[in-house]
Amino acid sequence: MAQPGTAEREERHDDHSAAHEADHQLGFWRRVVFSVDHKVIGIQYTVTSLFFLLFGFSLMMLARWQLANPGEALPVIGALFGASRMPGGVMLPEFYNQLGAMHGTIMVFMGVVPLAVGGFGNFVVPLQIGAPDMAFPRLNMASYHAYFWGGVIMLASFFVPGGAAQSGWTSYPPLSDIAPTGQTVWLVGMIFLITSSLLGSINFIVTIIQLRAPGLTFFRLPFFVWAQFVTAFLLLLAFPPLEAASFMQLMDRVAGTSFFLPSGLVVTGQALEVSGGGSPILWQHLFWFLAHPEVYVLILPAMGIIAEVIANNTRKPLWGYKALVYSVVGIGFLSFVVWAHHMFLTGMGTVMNAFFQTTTMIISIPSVIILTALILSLWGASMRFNTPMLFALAFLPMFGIGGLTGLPLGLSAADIHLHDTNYVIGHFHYVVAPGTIFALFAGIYYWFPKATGRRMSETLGKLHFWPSLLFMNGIFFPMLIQGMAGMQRRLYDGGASYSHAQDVLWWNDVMSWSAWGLGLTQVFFIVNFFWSLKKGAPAAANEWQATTLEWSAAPSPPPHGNFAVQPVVYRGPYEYSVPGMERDYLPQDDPSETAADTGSGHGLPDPVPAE
Amino acid sequence: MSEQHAVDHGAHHDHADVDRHVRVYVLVFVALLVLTVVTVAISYLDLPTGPAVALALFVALVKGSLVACFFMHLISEKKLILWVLALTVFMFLGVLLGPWITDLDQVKLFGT
Amino acid sequence: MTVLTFPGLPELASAHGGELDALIGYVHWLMFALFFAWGAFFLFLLVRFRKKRNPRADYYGLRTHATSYAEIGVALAEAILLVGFSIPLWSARVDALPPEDEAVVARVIAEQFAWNVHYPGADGLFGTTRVELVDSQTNPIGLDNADPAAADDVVTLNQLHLPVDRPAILHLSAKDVIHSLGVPEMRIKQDAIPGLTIPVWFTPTMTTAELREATGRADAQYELVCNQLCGIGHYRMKGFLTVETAEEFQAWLASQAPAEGAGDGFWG
Amino acid sequence: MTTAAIPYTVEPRPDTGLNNVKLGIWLFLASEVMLFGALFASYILLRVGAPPGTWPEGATILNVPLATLNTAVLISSSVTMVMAWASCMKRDLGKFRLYMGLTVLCGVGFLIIKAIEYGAKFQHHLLPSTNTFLAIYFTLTGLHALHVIGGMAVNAWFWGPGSKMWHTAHQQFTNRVETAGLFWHFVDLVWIFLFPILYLL
Ligand code: HEA
Ligand code: HEA
Ligand code: CUA
Ligand SMILES: [Cu+2]
Repeated sequence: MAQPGTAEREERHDDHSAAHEADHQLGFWRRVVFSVDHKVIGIQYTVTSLFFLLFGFSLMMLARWQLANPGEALPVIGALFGASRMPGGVMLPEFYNQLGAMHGTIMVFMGVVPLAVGGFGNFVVPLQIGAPDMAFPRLNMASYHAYFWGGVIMLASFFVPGGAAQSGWTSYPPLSDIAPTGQTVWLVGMIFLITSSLLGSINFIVTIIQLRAPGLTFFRLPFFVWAQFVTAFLLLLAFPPLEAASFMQLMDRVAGTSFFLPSGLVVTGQALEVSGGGSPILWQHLFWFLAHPEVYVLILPAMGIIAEVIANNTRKPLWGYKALVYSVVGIGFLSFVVWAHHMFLTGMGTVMNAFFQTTTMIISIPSVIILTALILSLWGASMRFNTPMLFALAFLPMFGIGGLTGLPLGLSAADIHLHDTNYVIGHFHYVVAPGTIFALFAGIYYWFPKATGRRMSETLGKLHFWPSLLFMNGIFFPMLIQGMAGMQRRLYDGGASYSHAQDVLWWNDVMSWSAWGLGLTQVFFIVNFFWSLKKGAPAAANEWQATTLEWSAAPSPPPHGNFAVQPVVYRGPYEYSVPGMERDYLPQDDPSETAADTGSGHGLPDPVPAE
Repeated sequence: MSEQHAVDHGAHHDHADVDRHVRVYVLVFVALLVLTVVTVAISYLDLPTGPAVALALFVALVKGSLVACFFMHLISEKKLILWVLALTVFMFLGVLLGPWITDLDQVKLFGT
Repeated sequence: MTVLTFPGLPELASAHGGELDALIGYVHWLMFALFFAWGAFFLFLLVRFRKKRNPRADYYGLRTHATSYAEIGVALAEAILLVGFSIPLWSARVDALPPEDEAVVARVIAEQFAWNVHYPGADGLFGTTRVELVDSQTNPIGLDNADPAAADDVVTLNQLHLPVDRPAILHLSAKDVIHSLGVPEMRIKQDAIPGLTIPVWFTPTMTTAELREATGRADAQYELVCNQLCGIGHYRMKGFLTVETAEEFQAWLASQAPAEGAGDGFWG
Repeated sequence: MTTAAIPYTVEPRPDTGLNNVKLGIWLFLASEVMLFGALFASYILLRVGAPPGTWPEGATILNVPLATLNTAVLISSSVTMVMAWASCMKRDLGKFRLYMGLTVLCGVGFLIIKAIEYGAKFQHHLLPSTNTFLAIYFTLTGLHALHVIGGMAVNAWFWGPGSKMWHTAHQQFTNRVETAGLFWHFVDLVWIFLFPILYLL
């Protein structure tokens, strides 16, 4: 609420601040912990969220043991979790539910979003638009700290009596209203995380609108910036309803209100002592009003990264830049009117049901267009298969599977059979794991040299990529098969006791082994990451012969203030292999003559949109 | 246009201009007080729910617009901000009416 | 049903399920077509336009917009699936309930972690149920004995019996938290939401015995599964659906001791 | 402090005609609109969902005269706020102090009256847990009160220590007062809707 205050305090120092005060004049705290430099904050976000990703993944590697071997003691480490979680190494159902709920929460709100938006957005956007920093550096720092403490609170919830939240990442009441203390902590944590995202989104929108370099019109923005721009609006307008809902659930839990509790509840034989009169469905509306846009928050920045990497490694302009931009904007709008496709089976009548099915089908079209444009961008390319490119290319079919499996879910009649089965789990993991996570890996391999001034090892990179691709499919494709057979999700026994699941049970082993294999594979990445920090080969300023400002106009790593001189932009973002130039890339800020004749592209597609 | 420009461009500002605005502020202030009395008065008529709600919301809407347009200077605000607000209004209506309309189409509501 | 029916679906044992399976089939074949078409093209591009094969990239790339037609095609296909199948199927589920006198009507009241089934009995009237009367052991649904309509009511735990080839209407509700009743073979699923009572209907076309033949598993059975996370026992919230001939069904119903307790009830 | 010199913190960017803070505050208000929007949506859903006759009319429980007074207080604070800003424009520090001071005082008054209302409710054991109407009443007004406190804090700062900038960077100070004003008017605006919805309907 004190945000305007923050905004005020924001630029109080700016006017006094000397343009390029060097970092090393500051102590450790100012430089690292309380830095207001977007690059430092971006790296803070990146490292923190990578840690959370690994943690969230570990939760599921643990849960997958129980799914593969229901009721069997987990050797060696099992016992370490204590009698309240895994007595004698055997996992308790309540702990399994905690793992599921926290995995979802951590991956979405503490892993992917902070990495994609907080990490890449913070580090790359100002550089790509030729800005010295974010518009509100102090606010930026505040966002990170809100995120950090939100994360700490979430982790702490594992240690409160009764353990962490265990009502799913969706936290549907009444279950979540009557759940143990962990749920309260979850709500508080969420409020921190939401606040962080809100402050961040304001910062991004203002930065992108106000701080673009001279000549950098909207249709000259790198696609990544567009993706971040739309994402910021989704966060800005979709998160507040969940914040409101979290307040209400908090009231239900601590102040005894009945926002989500109807009259006449009987829990374990006892009538619940509440006023009643609430509506459980209200929560679902408010939750999904956020959570559907949220899923596009998970994918749009990823698509942005993919576009950058593909353009750079095909050495040619993206195919249909404008179509991409319009599609991403269209997705942004539409994502606010499809939320109830998660609620088809709450007793919806035909009319609203038809409405939400239709919007859901419509929103799939822009995604098809984006995928198509990205694939067609490969035509006529001169592809370099370096590690970032490999992850970027793999993203396309993987997202394809994830997206396509969204269609049967979007058709409510088909959803009757598939709702809340592992098919849903398979669907969205294909988009978020081999989809988004791969895109994030691509981004790390791509921008690591810029951020650290050192290259990552290609060998380790490829050792990381191929097994990851294999195992990802090993985990998630079977989910589609199990779901098709009707196996429910969130089953502590992995479906072992169900008649209809018998034929597909054996897949559980495949999936679990793949998950552990995937975990092992990440060692290549972690080693590569830390080894390259120290020992990686020094990187050139424009390591990838790229056209966008972060590469062409700033050294690696960029100094405080980013650019020695304010870059000026003369053309669109992806002027690769321009005819009549022997150098195969023409940076946005290169004033050379060829600029003129590539001004607004000739022929199809229009590579540099007309101004 | 109004003093907005002057402010934005930090140019020097002629007081007469401000004074004109101050007069407007006072008028708006009076209008708001009157309308407040009006809403309360209406509520004592105990109209049937429908009209009562409509009327109360209408008055509130008028009051709100007065504050937004004059105190918050929206009438003379930059296009960009009006666009942001237009988008917001769209989403606001979405979150306000979406759940309700969906709920009206419930297969069966118990107790109602 | 048709050649288009998609592999990997569970046995089909309900009248409406065929159309539903067809829809799932059609959309998946569409998905396959798209994926493999794009996939093949994608692989071709990877080979054809690798650096070794194509040292210098072409600034203009593909010069046709033919793909726009592909996109329009996808849109059309989706529109057909939507208007031609999904929407009608859905309205058949929620709007076209069979008349109650032609159907077997029962209430299913979900609780952590069991399914209470309540038959109206011979008089076809559900006895009154009231929260105050609920006793987790003796009277799980709070049936009011005082109500004459309750006298012949049958209340069972996790046991739903239905006659084959006769429509069944289940009035679904919940006592505590949200559950979701599913019977995969019947292609039905419906959330059970406290405070609401939602009807779900279907016509079983295959008895449990026939199911066992079809699957070749002596232990195969229809199960009432819970699809919505409802607490620590969610995974074991399982009931049993026995589909049998009309005679067998009547016999079973008679054999059930009329539950104590009974007009119109709290649970719907 | 090190921050690179960030453009358009005071003077507007030519093509948008806005400075960063102005755009920032409006975006923040946009998110606030969605926050209260969701709560209003909840109000609607709970009210139409309530079994007939179970939803109490606000007036029967709540104190309309007090709330009317409070509305007047908040409206006045809005006009004094905008006057304070006008005084910045006219570079009249004395008037600025006066109006800003009044604004803060009105805020205090509003909170006191609210506190009295709350107290009365609690005495009669009318708590958030009593029924969903009171639940949404306390949630909405409580959240609104938090906003009032936040706005007051900012305003008080400009009235006191913050006003140092009056001489050092007048234009920027004026912008900030305008920004704080926008937030304050929004808080007023929210109340303008809360009042009839909760008390009169
Ligand atoms: C990044 C996240 C993300 C994305 C992008 C999507 C995208 C889509 N989702 Fe998904 N969805 C989730 C994350 C996501 N979803 C999550 C997390 C859940 C579960 C929440 C929970 O319950 O816990 C969920 C659940 C979910 C449901 C609810 C299911 C249920 O609970 O019963 C539905 C229903 O309509 C749905 C539909 C869709 C649709 C139609 C799309 C469309 O936008 C997809 C459009 C894309 C395409 C159509 C692909 C096009 C590509 C090609 C054609 C080319 C192929 C390429 C090659 C071969 C190279 N999703
Ligand atoms: C962004 C979202 C996201 C992501 C990326 C993932 C990734 C993964 N998920 Fe997750 N999952 C969810 C969101 C996500 N999940 C949600 C919302 C649910 C539903 C929860 C609910 O039921 O309520 C769910 C549920 C869910 C289930 C079902 C649980 C159940 O139904 O009971 C399973 C089961 O296998 C699973 C497994 C996995 C696995 C193996 C991965 C793997 O792909 C993990 C991949 C991760 C990595 C490869 C880590 C990368 C990071 C590093 C390597 C760190 C390096 C560190 C440094 C360098 C410092 N998930
Ligand atoms: Cu009941 Cu899950
Ligand atoms: Cu969705």
